[in-house]
Amino acid sequence: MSVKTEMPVAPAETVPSLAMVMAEAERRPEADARQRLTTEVLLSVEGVSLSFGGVKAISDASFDIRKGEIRAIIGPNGAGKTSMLNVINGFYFPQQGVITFKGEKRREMRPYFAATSGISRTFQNVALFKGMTTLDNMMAGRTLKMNKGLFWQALRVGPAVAEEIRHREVVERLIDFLEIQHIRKVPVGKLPYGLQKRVELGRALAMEPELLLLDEPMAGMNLEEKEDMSRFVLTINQSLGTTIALIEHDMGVVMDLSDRVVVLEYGRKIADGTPDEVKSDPKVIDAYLGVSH
Amino acid sequence: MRKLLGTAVIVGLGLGTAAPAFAQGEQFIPVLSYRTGAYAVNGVPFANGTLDYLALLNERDGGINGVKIAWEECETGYATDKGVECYERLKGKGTTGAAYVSPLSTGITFALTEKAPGDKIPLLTLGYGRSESRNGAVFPWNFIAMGSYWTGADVAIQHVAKEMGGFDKLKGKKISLVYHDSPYGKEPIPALEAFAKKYDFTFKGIPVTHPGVEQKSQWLSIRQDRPDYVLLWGWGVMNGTSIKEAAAVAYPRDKMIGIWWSGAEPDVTPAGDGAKGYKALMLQHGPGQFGVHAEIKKNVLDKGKGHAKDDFGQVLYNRGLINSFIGTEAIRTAQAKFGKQPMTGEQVRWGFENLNITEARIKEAGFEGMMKPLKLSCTDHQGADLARVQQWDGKEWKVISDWYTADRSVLDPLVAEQSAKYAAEKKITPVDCSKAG
Amino acid sequence: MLYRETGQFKSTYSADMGIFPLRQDRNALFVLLAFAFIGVPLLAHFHVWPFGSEYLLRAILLPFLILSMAAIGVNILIGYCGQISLGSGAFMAIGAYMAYKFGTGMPEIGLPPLPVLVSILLGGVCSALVGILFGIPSLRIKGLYLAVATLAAQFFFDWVFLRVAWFTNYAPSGSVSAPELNVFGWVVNEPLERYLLCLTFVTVFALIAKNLVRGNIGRQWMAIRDMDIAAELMGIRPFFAKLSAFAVSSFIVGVAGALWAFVYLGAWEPLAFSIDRSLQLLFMVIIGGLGSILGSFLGAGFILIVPIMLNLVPSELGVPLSTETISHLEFIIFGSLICFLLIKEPHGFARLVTLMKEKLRLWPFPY
Amino acid sequence: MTALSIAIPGGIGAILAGLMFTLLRGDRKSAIDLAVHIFLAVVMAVFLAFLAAKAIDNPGGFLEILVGGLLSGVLYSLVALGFVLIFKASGVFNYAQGAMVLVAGLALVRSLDFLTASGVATVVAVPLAILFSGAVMALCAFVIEKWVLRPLLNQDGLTLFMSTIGATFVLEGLAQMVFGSEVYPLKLFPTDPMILLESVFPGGILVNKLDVWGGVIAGVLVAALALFFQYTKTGRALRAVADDHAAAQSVGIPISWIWFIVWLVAGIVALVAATVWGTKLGIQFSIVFLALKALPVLIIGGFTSVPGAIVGGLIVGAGEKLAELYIGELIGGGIEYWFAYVLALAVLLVRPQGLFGEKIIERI
Repeated sequence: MSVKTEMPVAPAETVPSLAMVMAEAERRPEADARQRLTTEVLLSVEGVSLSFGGVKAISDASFDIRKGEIRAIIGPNGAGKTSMLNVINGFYFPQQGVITFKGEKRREMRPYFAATSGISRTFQNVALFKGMTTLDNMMAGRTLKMNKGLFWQALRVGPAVAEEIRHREVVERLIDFLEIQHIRKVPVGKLPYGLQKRVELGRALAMEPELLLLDEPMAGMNLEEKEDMSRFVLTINQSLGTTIALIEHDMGVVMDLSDRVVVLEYGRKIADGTPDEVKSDPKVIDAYLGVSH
Repeated sequence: MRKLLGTAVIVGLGLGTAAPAFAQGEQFIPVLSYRTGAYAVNGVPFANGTLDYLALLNERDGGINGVKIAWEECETGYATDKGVECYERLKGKGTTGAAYVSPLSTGITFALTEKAPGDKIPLLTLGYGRSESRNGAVFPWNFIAMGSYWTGADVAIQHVAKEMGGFDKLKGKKISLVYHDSPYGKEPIPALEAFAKKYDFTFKGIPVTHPGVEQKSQWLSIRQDRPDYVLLWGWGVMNGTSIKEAAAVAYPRDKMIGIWWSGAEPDVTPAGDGAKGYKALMLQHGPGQFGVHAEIKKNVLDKGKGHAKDDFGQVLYNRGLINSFIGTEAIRTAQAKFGKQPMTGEQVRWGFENLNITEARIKEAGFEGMMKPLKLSCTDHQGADLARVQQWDGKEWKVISDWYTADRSVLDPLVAEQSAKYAAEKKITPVDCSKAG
Repeated sequence: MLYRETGQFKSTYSADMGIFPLRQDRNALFVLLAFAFIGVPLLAHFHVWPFGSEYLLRAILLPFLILSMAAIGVNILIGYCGQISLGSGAFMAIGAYMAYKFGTGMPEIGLPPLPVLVSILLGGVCSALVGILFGIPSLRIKGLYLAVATLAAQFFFDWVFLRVAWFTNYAPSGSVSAPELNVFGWVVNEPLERYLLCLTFVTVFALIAKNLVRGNIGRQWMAIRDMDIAAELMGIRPFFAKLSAFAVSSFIVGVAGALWAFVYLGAWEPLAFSIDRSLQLLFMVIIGGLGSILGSFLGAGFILIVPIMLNLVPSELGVPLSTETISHLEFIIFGSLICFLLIKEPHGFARLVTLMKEKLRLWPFPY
Repeated sequence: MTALSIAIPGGIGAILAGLMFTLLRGDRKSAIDLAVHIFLAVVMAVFLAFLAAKAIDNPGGFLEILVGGLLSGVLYSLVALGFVLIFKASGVFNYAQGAMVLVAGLALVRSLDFLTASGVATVVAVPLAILFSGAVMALCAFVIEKWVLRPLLNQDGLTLFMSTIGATFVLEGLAQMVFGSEVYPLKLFPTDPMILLESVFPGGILVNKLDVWGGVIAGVLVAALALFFQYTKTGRALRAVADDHAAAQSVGIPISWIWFIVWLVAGIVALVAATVWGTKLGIQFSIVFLALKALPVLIIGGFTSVPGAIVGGLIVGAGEKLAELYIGELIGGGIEYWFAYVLALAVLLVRPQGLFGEKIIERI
């Protein structure tokens, strides 16, 4: 075969490192929350505007996400939250604005570039690979880290098998962490919603992202499931140091989890700050309760 | 994978349990035909003729010299792979296997040419197939009896020349060939190109894609080009469509000459009046009812055992009769040497190679008026170069020419060249015909 | 009771990642392969019914094996990567004609005739290259639009092989015949030898296909199939995943085409690889089961054998029907069967097998 | 060639290349897209410039081919229309449309033969035969809706497509078994040629009367369909179903009835196509191959657009005839076999939803 994969080569040690950290995380879920916070900006969007035809989805929005924090994006329905995530990981191209990720300025993101530079995400309406098993879904998240060519895969000897097993180990760790061992070989299309959300989180984690975008991870869950999911989110943030941007409607969850909150309404930013600041901002209250003048 | 095996076994069972119930000592002849699809209009009458003559031999004479004939029809749909499947299915049946095979498709003929030597089954390709297979030294198993496409091309040019008043008049003229874009339609091209060089006329090939119902642009181009003559190498529905389109662009039909596969009733009737004046070659015979038809009517049709309907006595029905006649005569010839029993394919091949159908025999079998004597040999698997031209007058075919004999001085080198090329490609050592017996 | 997974523990990931994690499945495969490679030849050699007849080998097993292989190729593209193609026939044709060119040599560029095995594989390589080229539109066109767009490849190559005389070594009729099948000095001629050659090819390619689809690239294909946008955001490049599927698929289909021409037909013309062949292959993978290697075999078996059986049965049973009626009935029954199967099990035979296995696993207890 | 015949095409080509290019710049594209588009723009421009040169060389001949091509394109549209109706209303890509033309045609011609043979006057026989074949099409629509589509509701497009291929086999087999498998001539319209503008161009421009009739009939058919969709209750319900099955169902539109109706309408369109094509070719099995000719027409026009089917047909008809006669000459002929498909592919590369299709916005 003349086709060769051109996967970027992952340094060998990153692979076990995640596994080790995950093991750590399970032992020591309560880390010092304040220590991880820095002022280093991981990603910033400046003056981003996005429209479809004549409809403005986002207009001139700017905010940043600092390394290590949990950043919540909230707002009423149709405020442009999901569109913002789509801009950040390159699915939509904004008409105006600049996106800076890890110090690199770009007019627009490209999905593949976003993925390789360490952004991964989950989706509002679960976007799993429905015909594949849980294991395969999560293994698909490892694609960027696998680099054996078609030839070795076709023969499935030596290097390809070794690689497969190495990554399988990592994924198995994640499966243990997310407590989904029992559905390892079930096609995800057959799973209940709550579990699908969890698998999707696992798939995003398998990419070992620096920035994890979570689009309504707790939508449609009962209290118990929400608690589980919150636990996972915190553990990921604290033990792995993964920066998280989160869209969520449950204010209780947002206030408990996030370090800073940005509020959007009709595509505009109306507030930005710590949960407490935002909570007391009259504009936010108006946006949520409706303006009563 | 397990299911697969199961299926295979079931198929096997199906084949085996219904093992052929042929009585001892029958001569088996497979009939590859097509009664459905785009080519059925021509396939049906030919198949009917083929079958009715075999039935006649059984009903009247109890077979060939007392050896009953058994046959089975297999629908190929004019498709090569189905043809090969039919061949594989039928080749081993009967007491001695298939006596000979007539694929009635140039494509299937090409595929079977590769298989026949291994299976030792002769191919009878009456007026179609590989033109170079006339050379029996290289193609010992192919019998392209009575004529090849090259013969047809030659006769067509001769007729054009005659209508124009001599070969010298061909100089500078335009002759176009509207052909079925397949091995069948392409066969005459090298011959026509050779003639174009020899007589200095402009030759242009205009392909028509299978199945040939869309010919508007071909005929628009003919209208703009205004060739002096158009030769037609069509089959199935393509023929009728060509004639209709010619009428639609007002190209004179009497300047069109079809090969003998484009000159039957189903080709002209759909065009109605538009076909009036259209000419076509005759593979020696035309339509009409002769001695053999009376026999078939008496012994087969009246007993309700025949297939013929309106096509009784039509061009392609008659060709089917001739096809079976030549095939069974080869078996008869073989029986004369090997004894009155079912012949193997190898013996039938000998029969073909030593076939000599004389005037007397033709008369006796009731084919007088349909064909001329035919003698095949190791060097010549074609045996005849004769053809006439007929014209459709709106109601029936009228013979409008004398017998033409193809000019072998042009064709033989082509045969030699192409068969040598084939032999080289296939690493075949040509049979030494002086030693063949 | 024989079909149980209890007690089969896996202590390594590689054991868990085997093609058939269950011992019973594995054994069944070995038995089947042993039968196909050793049993059939022995039975045929001793003329044990029904393997004694050439018909079974030449007219059923041979096309079955070759078309199964082509179906595997098509399944990779449609079933695994979700890119509907109606141009598989063209890729078979490219494999066949290029193998023919390599096998008979290209004096224009000073290339001598190559050994037949090399030619067949090179035919597949050419097919893969063209596959990549015609895969490019798939980056932009999706679903049924893509399906019809692939017809462009089908019709274009039908025409190319009719019109460009170079591909047919300037044969006047445009029909070409395969060179001698000489595999490392072994001249493949007898039906049994042809069968073994094809069987080897099919086994090797089925294994390769299976390896690919359960590996990283297979996951990329399926990810593209199930949710192409999400896949892209996961770092799976549609460009690479789709084109590699086109390449691998066309390669396998091309090799199958070369075998179809060289081993089954012997002599062929472009009509042997027409749109009908493409539709036939599409039927095979859909009836057999999209996204299943096993399904490719089942589908090929069904689509190939049912019409032959329908055609055979009346004459073998002595039902007095005319060839015409049989042929029409064949159409009607075949079409109805297809509709029936699609309605009863839209996921094909492969799903039925899975369901059967699940039942068997629980047997004799229903739950 | 004169200087003029080089300059004018050159100019046209340059303008077209620029036009194509600006057309493509509106949307954001990757580098591959850009390369493909430049390539297409250049090829298109060269092709059109070449045609312009030919047109200048021999205007009469060019016009004749163009008119012939456009008119034969209308005949493709007649078949494509049926596809569009069904795809619009039920999302089914109906491969059986060609077979439906065959069934309608066979029913028509056989009943007509039967009636005339039993002494019924033509004036009476033709409407009777049309009624009969309409009834046959209704039966087809009923059976397909009930036994194929309804059980397959909610399956994906590919499965539905395959099921219509299955239906194609059944229809082909049944129709030929019931009505016969020969070529049956049909003569409803005049087929003789007429020469136009003989005073302007040497030899005049040959137009076949049947093609003109085809054009008129297609026009009437499209007008009738437009009226039906616009002004009847069923027509409005059809449009609602086409927009959104579930929503239409929720406001009480009976979906299976609507599907039956739409298949029936497609059947009638097939019957109309059969009258024209049958007069041209005779009613015969090969009519089913028309389905393959209609596919590129659909792609170019867009699967869901009735005007698209007509414009697509015109583009395909004119394009392939011009290509065949002018370019086919240079590279061996027969290129109309694939030209329409390659053209369709090129259109899709620029507009993945066809010329008149609705733009697809991807969401996640």
